[in-house]
Amino acid sequence: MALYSEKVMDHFRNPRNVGVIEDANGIGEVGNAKCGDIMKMYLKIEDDIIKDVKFETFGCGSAIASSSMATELIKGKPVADAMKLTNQAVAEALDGLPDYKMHCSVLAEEAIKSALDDYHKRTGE
Amino acid sequence: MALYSEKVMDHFRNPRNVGVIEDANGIGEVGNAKCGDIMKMYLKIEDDIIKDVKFETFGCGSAIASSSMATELIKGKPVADAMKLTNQAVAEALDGLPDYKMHCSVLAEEAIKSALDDYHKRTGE
Amino acid sequence: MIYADNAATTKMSDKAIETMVSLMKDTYGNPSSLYEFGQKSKEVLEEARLKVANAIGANPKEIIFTSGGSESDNQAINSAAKAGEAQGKKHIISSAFEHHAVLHTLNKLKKEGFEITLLDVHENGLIDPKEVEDAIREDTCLVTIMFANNEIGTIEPIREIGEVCKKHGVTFHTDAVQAIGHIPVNVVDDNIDMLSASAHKFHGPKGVGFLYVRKGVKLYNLIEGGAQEKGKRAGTENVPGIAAMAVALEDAVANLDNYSKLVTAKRDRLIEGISEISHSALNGDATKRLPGNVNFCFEGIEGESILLLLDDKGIAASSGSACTSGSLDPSHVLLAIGRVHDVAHGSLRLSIDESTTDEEVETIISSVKEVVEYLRGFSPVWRDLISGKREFIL
Amino acid sequence: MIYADNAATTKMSDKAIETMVSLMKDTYGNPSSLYEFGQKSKEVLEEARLKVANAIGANPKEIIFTSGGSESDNQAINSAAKAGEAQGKKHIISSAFEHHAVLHTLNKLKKEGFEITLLDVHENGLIDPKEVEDAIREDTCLVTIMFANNEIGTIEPIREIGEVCKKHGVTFHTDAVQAIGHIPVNVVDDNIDMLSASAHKFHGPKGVGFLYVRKGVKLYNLIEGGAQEKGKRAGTENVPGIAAMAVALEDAVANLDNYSKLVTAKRDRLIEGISEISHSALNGDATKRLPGNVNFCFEGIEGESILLLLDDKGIAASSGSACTSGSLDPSHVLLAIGRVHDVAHGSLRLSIDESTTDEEVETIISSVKEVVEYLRGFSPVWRDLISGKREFIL
Ligand SMILES: Cc1ncc(COP(=O)(O)O)c(C=O)c1O
Ligand SMILES: Cc1ncc(COP(=O)(O)O)c(C=O)c1O
Repeated sequence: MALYSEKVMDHFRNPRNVGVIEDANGIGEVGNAKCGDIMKMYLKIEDDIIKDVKFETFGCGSAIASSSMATELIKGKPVADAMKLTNQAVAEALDGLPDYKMHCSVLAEEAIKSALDDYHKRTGE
Repeated sequence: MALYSEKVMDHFRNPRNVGVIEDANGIGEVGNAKCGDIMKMYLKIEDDIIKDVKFETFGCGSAIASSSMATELIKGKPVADAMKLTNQAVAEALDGLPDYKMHCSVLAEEAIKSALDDYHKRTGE
Repeated sequence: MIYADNAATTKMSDKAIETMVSLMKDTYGNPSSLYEFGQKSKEVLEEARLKVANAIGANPKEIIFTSGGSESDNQAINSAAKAGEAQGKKHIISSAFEHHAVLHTLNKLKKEGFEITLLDVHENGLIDPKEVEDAIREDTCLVTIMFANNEIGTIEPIREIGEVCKKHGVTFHTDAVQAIGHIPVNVVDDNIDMLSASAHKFHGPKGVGFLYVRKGVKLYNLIEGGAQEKGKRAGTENVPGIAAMAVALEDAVANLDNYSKLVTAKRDRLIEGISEISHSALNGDATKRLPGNVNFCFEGIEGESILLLLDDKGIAASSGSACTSGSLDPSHVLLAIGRVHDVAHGSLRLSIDESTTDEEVETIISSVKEVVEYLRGFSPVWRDLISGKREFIL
Repeated sequence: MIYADNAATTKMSDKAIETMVSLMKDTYGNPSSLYEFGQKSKEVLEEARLKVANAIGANPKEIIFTSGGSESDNQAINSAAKAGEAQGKKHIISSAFEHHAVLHTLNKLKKEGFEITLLDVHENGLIDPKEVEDAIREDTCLVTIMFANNEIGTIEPIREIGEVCKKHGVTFHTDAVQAIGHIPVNVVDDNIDMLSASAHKFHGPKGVGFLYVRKGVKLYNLIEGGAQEKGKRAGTENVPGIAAMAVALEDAVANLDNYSKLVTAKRDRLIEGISEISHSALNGDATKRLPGNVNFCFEGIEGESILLLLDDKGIAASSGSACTSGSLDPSHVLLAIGRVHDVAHGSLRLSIDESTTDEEVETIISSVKEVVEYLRGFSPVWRDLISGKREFIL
């Protein structure tokens, strides 16, 4: 019984879509350092499709894994689909998170939503 | 660290002077079954000398050993010496008793004293 | 040595020792640590919890590991008292012959303003569930009755007592230290809310035990600190000891039927043989008793001297509870079943197990006979009894 | 595996394991039993008590065996509180960075009407004896200050604090769980009234500890029941565990000088190497600290992810107290020495011992550097720090 599932550890060890998108048209940052978790999401949206997504995360193993998984779940998807992303979906895709780490998946959902909000604001919708 | 000294165990296992003196001229009984210890001493005194002494004891290991040792300490001694027997002397002769078993040596002293009293009463002194 | 003091403590099973040693050597990580090496310990810990839970029909989440039976008893009773006090309920029902871990805790609570009713255990050492029901009041917060008595081995009607408590909504704790691993126990069928157990009584290690607390029953800490055991019992977990306990319990429970048949037969032969001694009496009900427990009173002699002479003959036995030896008072258990002081002083407990051979049983019988006869031979009390100066009680 | 979490728990010494196994197999008698086989256990128990007493300059009669550091802390503090309450004294002085076994017990007492003063531990993690003196009042019944901190390893001026307490007639307890076996402790010279220790912190078994209580200091039970430990701690004694603890402690204390020299050198090399990481800071005084303790904060990253990556590299380390991992709050110890939340989250504790090789030390240093750099590489906080959007704290 490891602390985390294999999936969590895989996404923690080899996080997908790490980094910055210089010409992102949707950026969101949630959490705060005081609580020990900050997630920043960069979106490149074209024709209502999430062409690219990258993240930066300050946080624990499950925060990093949740960010990574969240980007995978929305990459290449229509914005409308990304809007429907839930923290449960993130946690499930990771084969579960310990109860006291569920807030990490919540943060990932919020980071995506925040970046999408930013995109909508920028595009004036 | 056995519970009792070798001496105690020796006197418990092979008590000296066990039994009854049919023509005793001094008999003493102390203690009560309720408290778990009864000692009975039989003395045969001639010319102020304790010619013979025997005991019966209902009680724990140290009660039996204390009775046995007490009889040894007074056997063949003048009555005056026997009167001076102390519980400390009994306990010391046994190479000591656990604190919570010291009352057994007290009982032995009292049993001897009680038998001597009886002798004195009988002889009208 | 013929070891006939299994009620005091048991020899660890080989499997329990092996489990313990292997974990001490290779799995010493702290189960609260994040790294794999610590999580391996956590895994062992949770496996042990599952085994323990299965052994008594509980859910693993309902098991708290402790340092033994005394701690479990203290935590259960103090906790129920605290929960009761919060609701203005300060009455506790127990029995007169509980273990000191229970009685002394109740005494402490008494000083703190709780009212304690100690039920009669009758001559046969059995509590009447009807009397439990009669004793329950509006302000009763706890009934604590032992599953089996440690001195005279009587098995209480726990299921019925539990039923009564359930009916009246009163928390029911049972000190099952002597029962677990020796007779079937199922916390659901037996209507138990809290249960205490100690590993060294069923061939597990010393210094390890557990407390079962039914889901929904409020538990307060006895030991505050780290978040171990879901915050209910602080202290770095004794993983090797806990795992060894679980293994020992698993084996004991798997073997219960066999154990019961084998040991009961030997017990009954012991009772039969020793009963031949005149003016002796079995303490506690003859059939509603633990498979391995034999307890007698012998008139006219005292218990310690019996033990020491049996020890000389290579037999390890006890007179009443091991914890109270060294005390001058006769056993509170024997007094509770109505034995008068004189007789209560002359008691002998033999607690055998599966490893006791038939030959050993016969040796015990003949040795006890010899020792009793020898001691009566120079007992002034016995002399008075046989000469008619004193009346026989037994 | 490079084990660098000795402050959480240690590997048992071979001698401790051997002692334990041999006793579990051959000396399982109950020390409270009369027969020779039980008295043999009693002998082992008292030998262990003597060894433990010798190791801290106490009298064997002043040693009570418990199930570990948490139990010892709970008993000592609750006992002093009870004794204080009896005299109308309900004020206790402690520090802000005690172990939870102390702090949670104090919290419980607070709810029961005690007033608790938690002293500042300052930036370097050291308590000022003068401030202890200033805090003492007419109604102070206890000062409880840890000997060495479990997270940042600072060693408190115990002798001076003890002196102050003595002067004012206030009972002084110290949680010496991290100190015993690691640095010299002498209860007489150090003016200590009560002291808690736990075997698994000095290569002894888990689930065993002791409490030193100076002659004349009143002790109340935490666990009521049998007459074991002079009636001060009920429960069948874990003789094998206790003897193994005594052996481990004896060896640790005999080897203290050597240990201190060897381990301190390795610790200082670790500190030196890790300090090369920019925007990092050692937590706790650099010299008044346990020989094996290294604790750093790294800006811009979070502790758990450091640990997991170190674990991948085969290094077992900790972030704050093992007991509190799983919690979301940063360590109360780091907050107590003034680290702000942001920085306190990014902490790493390495606790080494004699068996840690120089090669392992270098591996740790390079691994920590790699991991910190890697995590900072995609930390939005770090990005803000280096881009000047956020100000560096360290
Ligand atoms: C300073 C301190 N006090 C108390 C304890 C509690 O000890 P144990 O876990 O053995 O009960 C620990 C260790 O966890 C500690 O480091
Ligand atoms: C019925 C009963 N309860 C409680 C205990 C206490 O268990 P421990 O000594 O393991 O704490 C015992 C054994 O001594 C017992 O027989």
